[in-house]
Amino acid sequence: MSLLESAVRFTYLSLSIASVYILVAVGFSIAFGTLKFVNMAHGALYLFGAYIGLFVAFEYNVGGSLGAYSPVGLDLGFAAALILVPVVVFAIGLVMERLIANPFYERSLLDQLLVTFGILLILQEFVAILVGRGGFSYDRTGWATGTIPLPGIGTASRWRIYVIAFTIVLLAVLYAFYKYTDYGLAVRAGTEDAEMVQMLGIKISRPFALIFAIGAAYAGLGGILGGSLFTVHPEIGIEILIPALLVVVVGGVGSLTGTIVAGLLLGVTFTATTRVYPEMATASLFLLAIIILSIKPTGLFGKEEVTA
Amino acid sequence: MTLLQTRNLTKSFGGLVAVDTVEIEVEENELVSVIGPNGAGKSTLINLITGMLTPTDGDVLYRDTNLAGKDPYEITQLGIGRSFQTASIFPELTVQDNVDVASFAAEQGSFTVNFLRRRDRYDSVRQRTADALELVDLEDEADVPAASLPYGDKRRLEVAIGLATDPDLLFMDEPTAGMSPAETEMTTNLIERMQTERGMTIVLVEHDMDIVFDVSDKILVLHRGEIIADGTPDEIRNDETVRSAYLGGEEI
Amino acid sequence: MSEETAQQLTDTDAAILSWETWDRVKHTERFAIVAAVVFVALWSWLFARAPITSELGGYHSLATTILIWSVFAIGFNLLLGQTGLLSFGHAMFWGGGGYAAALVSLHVYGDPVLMLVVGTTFTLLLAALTGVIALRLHAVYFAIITLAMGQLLYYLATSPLRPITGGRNGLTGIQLEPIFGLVYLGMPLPGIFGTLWVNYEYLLVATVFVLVIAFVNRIRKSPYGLIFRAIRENEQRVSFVGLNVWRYKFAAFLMSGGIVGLGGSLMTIESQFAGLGSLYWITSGEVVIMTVLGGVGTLFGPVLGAVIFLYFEGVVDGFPIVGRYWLLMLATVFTAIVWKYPDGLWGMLKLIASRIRSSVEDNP
Amino acid sequence: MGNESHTQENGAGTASNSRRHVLKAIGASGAVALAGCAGEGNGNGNGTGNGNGNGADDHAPIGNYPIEGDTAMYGWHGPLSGILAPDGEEQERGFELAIDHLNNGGGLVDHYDPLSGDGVLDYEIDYVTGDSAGDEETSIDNVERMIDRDNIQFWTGGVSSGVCQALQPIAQRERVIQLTSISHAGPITGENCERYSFRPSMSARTSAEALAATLPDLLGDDVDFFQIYLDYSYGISNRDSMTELMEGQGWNEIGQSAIAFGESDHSSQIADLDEADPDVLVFTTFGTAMADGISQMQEAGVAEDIDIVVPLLSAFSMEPAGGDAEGVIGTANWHPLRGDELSETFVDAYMDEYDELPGQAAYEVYDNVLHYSAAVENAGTFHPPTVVRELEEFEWNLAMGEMAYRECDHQASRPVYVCRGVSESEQQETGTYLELVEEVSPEDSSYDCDIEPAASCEMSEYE
Amino acid sequence: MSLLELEDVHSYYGHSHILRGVSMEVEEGEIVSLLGRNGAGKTTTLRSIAGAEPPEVRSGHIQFNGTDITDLETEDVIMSGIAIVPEERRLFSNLTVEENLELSRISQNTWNTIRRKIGLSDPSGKSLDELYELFPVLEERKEQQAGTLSGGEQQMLSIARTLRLPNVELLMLDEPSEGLAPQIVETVMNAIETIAAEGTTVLLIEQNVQAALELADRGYVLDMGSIVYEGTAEELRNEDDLDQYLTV
Repeated sequence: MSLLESAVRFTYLSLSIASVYILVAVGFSIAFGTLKFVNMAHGALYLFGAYIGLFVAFEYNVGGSLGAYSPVGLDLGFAAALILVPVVVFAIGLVMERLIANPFYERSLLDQLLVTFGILLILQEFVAILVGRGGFSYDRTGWATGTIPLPGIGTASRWRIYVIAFTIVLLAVLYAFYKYTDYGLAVRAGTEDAEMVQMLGIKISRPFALIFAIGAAYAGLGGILGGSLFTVHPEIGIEILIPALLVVVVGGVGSLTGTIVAGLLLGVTFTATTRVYPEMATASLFLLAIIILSIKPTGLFGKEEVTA
Repeated sequence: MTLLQTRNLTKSFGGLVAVDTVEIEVEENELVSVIGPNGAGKSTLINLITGMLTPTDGDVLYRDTNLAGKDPYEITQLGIGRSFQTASIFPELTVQDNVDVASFAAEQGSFTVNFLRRRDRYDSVRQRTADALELVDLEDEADVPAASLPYGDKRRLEVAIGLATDPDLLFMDEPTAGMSPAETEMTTNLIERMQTERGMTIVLVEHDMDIVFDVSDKILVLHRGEIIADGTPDEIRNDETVRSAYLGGEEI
Repeated sequence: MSEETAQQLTDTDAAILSWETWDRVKHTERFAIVAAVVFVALWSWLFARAPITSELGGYHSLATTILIWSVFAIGFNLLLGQTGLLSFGHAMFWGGGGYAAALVSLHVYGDPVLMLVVGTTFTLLLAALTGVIALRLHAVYFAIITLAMGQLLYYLATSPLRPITGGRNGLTGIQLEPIFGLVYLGMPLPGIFGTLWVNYEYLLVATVFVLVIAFVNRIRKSPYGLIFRAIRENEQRVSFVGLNVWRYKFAAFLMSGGIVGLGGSLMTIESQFAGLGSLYWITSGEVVIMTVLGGVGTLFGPVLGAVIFLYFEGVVDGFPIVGRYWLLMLATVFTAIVWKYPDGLWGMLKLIASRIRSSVEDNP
Repeated sequence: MGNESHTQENGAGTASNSRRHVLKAIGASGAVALAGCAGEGNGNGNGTGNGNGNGADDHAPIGNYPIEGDTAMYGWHGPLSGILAPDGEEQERGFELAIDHLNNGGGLVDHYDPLSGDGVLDYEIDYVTGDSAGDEETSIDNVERMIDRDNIQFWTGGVSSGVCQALQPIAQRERVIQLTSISHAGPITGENCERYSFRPSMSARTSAEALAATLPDLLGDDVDFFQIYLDYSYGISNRDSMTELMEGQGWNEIGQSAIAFGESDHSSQIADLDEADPDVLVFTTFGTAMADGISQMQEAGVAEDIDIVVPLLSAFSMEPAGGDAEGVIGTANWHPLRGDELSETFVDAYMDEYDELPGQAAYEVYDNVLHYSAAVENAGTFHPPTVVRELEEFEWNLAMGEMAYRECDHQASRPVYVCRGVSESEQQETGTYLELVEEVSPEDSSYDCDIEPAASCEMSEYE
Repeated sequence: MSLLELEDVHSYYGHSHILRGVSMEVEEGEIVSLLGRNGAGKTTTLRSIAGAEPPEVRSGHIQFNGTDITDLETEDVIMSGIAIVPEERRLFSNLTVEENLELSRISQNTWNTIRRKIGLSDPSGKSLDELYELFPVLEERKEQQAGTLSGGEQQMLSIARTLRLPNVELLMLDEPSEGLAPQIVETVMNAIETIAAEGTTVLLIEQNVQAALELADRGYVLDMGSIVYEGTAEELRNEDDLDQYLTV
């Protein structure tokens, strides 16, 4: 394999991993930075995204209490899942903001963290009870499998390229939301000074709920993309939470740029370590986080520590 | 003898110069008040001297020690105490425990290895706490959780904590804000007693001009980060620059 | 308090008849120790063998395991409950102590006391190293960096250090020698002692448990206890009364790590195994759940939390049908407790007790 | 599950526990002194002494022997949560079915002479189960509970090799017999072997021997192969066995790449694989990791012209992989469509009860319960050392074919079933993920006691 | 009927009793000044009116335009026609000048926003052009981040953004002259005068007594959480006793 092809492969592998991290971390970071809400249950949104996508797109024989009704699923195809999942998880996000986040905005970070961690466990167990603890993997139809020829270089994995492109589009949409819409403007202002936004006559709870739900929808999409790259089982919500948390704090809480940069950094580190020292691939993420936080305790783009 | 001296003390936040080449001197056993309109830089000045902020430029000399760059606990151990503008107390601890924290710091320094010694065996600490509580007249509330005190009492507790650190020089940031007239008067008396009976040097930041003009030996007027006047209460009362800084130029 | 006498402690009639006596006694140091001794003396028997209570399905080795995890939770709580620092990486001390104890028994000598000493010493060193870095951060950042450190150690133990740690398989074949060459831990105790405590192993665990309670209780009553709580409530003010906050936090971190390491070494002695699971972050999460469930900042709350958690994991787990849902049930209880009773079950019990008491006092 | 029993003889726990620990500590000589102690314990138990209990045979108390009352407890312990759960759930069903047949007749019990269908010896059999969650610490706690509180005579079940190895010392320490299942790592019947632990299922080496005997016929003689393996004892055992035995067949290993345990991203190993460009990939992994790996290979377009061999194939890997695993070759302990009469009997009984086709996991545990019970019947006692000695020369021939334990390492010499993954539509149709390709005889799948891993086995004591 | 009416308002910060029975009125078209030293309760009065929390208004009533607004949420108070220029300006420093202004266009209610956009709107606030005409310096800086403005520019922006709110009948300013150079103070005061001249009622909270009374029609003096004096600007200027409440 040519050096160039290796480099290309390295790039799309890093980026596709970074994509999943970023999509999940973005919503967590928004909730943390803007609403001052630590939401461990964010992992459940990834879990829901992956499972809902799975059962929208295909049919499966399942275990758990739904096992008797096997096969379960709508079998609408992968593209339908990509459209439906964000809508459904968005709605779940709205409910979560109302029922879980809202009563806890005034409580301490520690209480928030613990309660949402408990909720994550509850939701995970519900999924396991419904469809069993076994794993599933996404089938991919023709348009998503195989390779794309890169003239003069070689080939690249088609699906990984799609994942990256899809993530870039989603991030652009998020950026446009922040930059060009009234609600985005209100959220940016509200991040700085929520009370002042209210003093301009804006019911800040609405844009906040909206951005929370958008973050949820992104985690749900992360669930489909991550689910399609890896397998889907009830513990993926808790598993993705750790790299997502690392991305958030390494990037700096509340900074969209920070989240993206940290996601890329972790993606590249992971891929690079996998090449030279695969046993330490995951460990390298933790090492990187320790080093960066020791040098800059607020993360790369963090302005201040969120205490309270 | 000069106890505290700042040289060229400057602090800027981004483009804003909050404290601009300030030079002050505080003599031993003097009561100095710092006044000035909102946003004049009074709090920043105190924060610079007591180590909460690091100066952008300049030095703070205390008995020939340069305080710039030292941590708050080191500065406190050198004998500079401080009470805060908002009641900075330990809400879930009892009143006695609140003051005990400071008494331990005064008795045994910034850190000791005594985690196996019961704290009710430290008579000197108890004595120091009792003295401080007596001074602020809170001895009857010793076993009450601090959070349940009325606001004025919290402020007095705050002062008691400052006192128990055994300072030679005490910075007091608006000690009477939010107090009733009676409490204010008590606090004023307390400040005077600290100066006369304990020989403490006191730097007072205060908005209540009655108190300032009543108790101060010297008044410093800060306006937009600079010292614009410096003198006895009478000198300040008649200073035109001061009046205009406060009132906008014209006598009412 | 110096006048407290054994009379007051044993004279339970007086304690019950007079609230004043009770209020005075319950906060004394000796009361805590006596309570701990009475608890461990009866615990295994009540849990595993007594008529009626053992019908709940307890068994002796779980009783022992619960005491060991209680040591873990008490040590963890010394940091979280006293100074307010939430560590999500305390498994590194638990597992670190466990591995150190296992290694000394495999390569040097398997005297349980030596294992405890080496395990605890190693953990203290580990805490010193990690504390220097982690204590610069606050709140969620502190939680994350401790999580990262714990996970780093976990992955190091998994692969690069496999020759030492045994990797995924852990360390097996740990042989215990008699303590000081005299007493085998597996040796049964005679007569009534056998009925109560079964064997010397339980006696060792119970002794460590009581010592840890006494130690932590003493810390709480020392200047450190006061300063730790002051740091939790208002760190800035503590430094402005002239105390070196960093050093006190470091001391709390060391003591907490050391106790947890002691517990981890004990676990190795009990299970004769040291494995990666003990270093995994889920273990850190479990001790957080236990401590918070029981009652953050209380002396006995973490013990209560450990009892409940391990009862669910070890007994409810085996129940027909509902057993499958033990984690769901536990997570639900946990969430509800944090939601409604931030002071945990211990706090809830105290609240209920004080309500009952005030109603009793109102209607004599 | 409704008939699970958890009622225990109160008071007996102390005595039995003491017995075990004292025996471990001071050896057999102390046991005599303790017999009286045990007797005291019985006094406040339920008191319904049984003729087959203390009095019937003259063995000293050891482990959970003697049994008090007229019920003997069996244990199953395996993963009901975590990624290994699909096999664990099957095992638990097989286990419960076996207990039912032991007590009430039916299934293979009716076709196996030593067993009566009316309990074992004169005891009725009751059982307990526990969820290992695939985690070593949890497993130790659970098995201690089953031994200590529930007084099990033996236990079986499990999937993870790590869990299995953590439990082996407990079997030895407590003198309670463990029959492993599925766990494939070499050291279980190698350096980690214990007197009280037996492996009726395949080892990595057994599988490799069987594959070496069949793969050249299936995939060709002059083959370049590459290995991707899970970097822990299961993966390493398989890797070493495959390297040695396939090279012995004239195959040529052209590279290796390790996957860290718990890692679901295989992109880097796939890159290595792509660069090496072999004919065959030996992919030693399990669970969702296998599904991840295969789906990622397909996605990267490297799987098309490479044959994939996964040495151990079972539900926990095949279920998540779905149709992706079509064509993957590997070994299994048993196959439901093997076609012999006994397999069909079992399949029928299982289908009656659970309305689905059993996999190897279900049968293996079923078989373990039966052949352990048969050994007890032959020995005439539950006395653990006696039963161990019986098992060490035990031979049986049920649905898996000719089986026999070896005394040297407690590994069973046994047939191995080489299987291949089928397409998703066939899965739906037949109800099984695998088709049977070839049955390899015990002679062709066994290895001598003086080669690894058996050579490293130093067997521990009986009492 | 007065435009704004406070009737025996008691407000608390936690346990601290800050406003101890404040009663005052602002008539339509007036400029009223609320004077008092730091800590007297001026800002607490403003926050009580605005429905901001803290403080908690435990007793008393606040009426605006005949409606009781005591328990309304802040955004509803604003939408009923009260605009606030808070102490220390509280601009969104990472947003550009224009974005700061645009924020005021978004109302609490999405449907209102849509209605205004399609021309069915209620009388709206000033357009950007009108604002830039009033404060030309803001147009020059419109792409700049608000945090980079000078103090005077920031104050103008803080006032300008309230003018973009729809329906402002009462403008409340909290120490608009704080920390500003005298000539800038004058510019700011002139702007307030212009706004008042267009018919907006103004409630001005000031420490700068001189500047405040030059502008105001009437004034209240607040001390220790109670109104201790009220009168016309003229009366206040001539009242010597007030010194003790206001300054050195």
